[in-house]
Amino acid sequence: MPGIFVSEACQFEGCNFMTIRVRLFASLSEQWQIDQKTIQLKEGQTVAAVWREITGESLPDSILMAVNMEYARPDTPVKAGDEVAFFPPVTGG
Amino acid sequence: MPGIFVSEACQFEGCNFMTIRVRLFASLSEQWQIDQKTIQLKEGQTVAAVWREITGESLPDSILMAVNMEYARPDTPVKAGDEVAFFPPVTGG
Amino acid sequence: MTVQLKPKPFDPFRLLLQYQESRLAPGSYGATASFIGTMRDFNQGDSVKRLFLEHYPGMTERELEKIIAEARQRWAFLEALVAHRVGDIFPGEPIVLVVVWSVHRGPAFDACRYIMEALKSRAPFWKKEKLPHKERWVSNDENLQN
Amino acid sequence: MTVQLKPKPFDPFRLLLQYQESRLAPGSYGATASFIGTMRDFNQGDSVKRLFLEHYPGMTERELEKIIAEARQRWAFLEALVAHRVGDIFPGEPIVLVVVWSVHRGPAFDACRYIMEALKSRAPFWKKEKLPHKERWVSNDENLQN
Repeated sequence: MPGIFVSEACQFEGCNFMTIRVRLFASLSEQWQIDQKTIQLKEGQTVAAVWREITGESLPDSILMAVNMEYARPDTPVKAGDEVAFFPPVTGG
Repeated sequence: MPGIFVSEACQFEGCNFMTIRVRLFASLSEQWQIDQKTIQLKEGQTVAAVWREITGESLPDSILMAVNMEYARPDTPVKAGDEVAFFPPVTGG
Repeated sequence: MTVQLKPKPFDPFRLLLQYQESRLAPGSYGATASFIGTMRDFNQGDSVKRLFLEHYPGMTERELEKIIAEARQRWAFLEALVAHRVGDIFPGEPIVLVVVWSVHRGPAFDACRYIMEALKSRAPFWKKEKLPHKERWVSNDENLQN
Repeated sequence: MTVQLKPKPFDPFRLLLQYQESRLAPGSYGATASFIGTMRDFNQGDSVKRLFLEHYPGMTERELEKIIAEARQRWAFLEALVAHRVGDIFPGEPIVLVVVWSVHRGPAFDACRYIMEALKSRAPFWKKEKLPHKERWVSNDENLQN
């Protein structure tokens, strides 16, 4: 039900912007000085567009991404209320 | 130096018998009612001959054998003073 | 099946035993395969004084649970436990514990290794090393070897 | 590198920790892979009350040492410990412990499994099961699966 999210993201009727929460981790967070940020984005956009919106650059191949805590791809669509995360290759264990 | 072992195994000169210690384990020990036994055997014999000497039968394929605590084969030669062991497939761990 | 993130140092064997006693009946399992990753005081030829382990709260747990679920689809095991440190870690301290209990040894060995390899390549954790004169984020290439 | 035969019940994690503290410097190892085989109260569909583990004193130790030496030729690890019960064993008691410590995880996992598989197929141990109404020697075919 995208209608619900649109009305959540915008406070007036006919709005075609959505609110996305963006999170960066580890070296990306340091590099862009962003930990967590809320952005307004036109509807019908992808993960790659979120990256462009916050950095002004195109998304490098080496970066991993997730939508709502599930791994995603640059062309994964985002919708109002989504949490989109970008991070470097993982190094746990 | 086989001479040394021959003199150990036999108490008179010119003797061509050798003393072999035989050990059986697990189900074989129960089946043949032998735990440990010392036998006299003609020199130049093999592990298979040791088995024949103690059981009167030929050596089954399924039995494992060792000479002086190293895995051996039916045709491994035995010499005076050797410890020859027979046992079923192992089931440790 | 349990995933635990540990903000403080933990004793992996104590955790393993507590889990074993609470979840598994004695005599029901024949195999326990475990792996512990411990912080070394050296990496890539440098002395390392401290490690900071960042993670993605929520996604990290979810990804670890997914990894265990995948392993369960492939192998028949009774229980699995994954514990992972986050925050500041010092040399000699455990970073990760993976334990799998099963009836026979094959599934325990296989699932333990699978979970550990998948954790290394997919679970959202990032290591920053404090060297004597600088800090550096560990790269994935070298981490996959460690 | 140590091989221990245990005529009495033993605590595998306590043994592991004691060995670790006496042989390995904290911060020197990054990986500890271990396997514990525990006596189950069932096998081949039967309830098992007790196990008797026979071995070949002298050859058993020698074969286990050979297995560790072979593993050392194939993988770079720091230490290995193998402990195995002999005598009467009851359900829930540990039968075997294999632990390998290394810098990186690959050799610890690989060597631990190699040692365990080789032990199962070559180390001179024989299990006799005490069932409710009879005793039976365990066969190799079924043991290799366990």
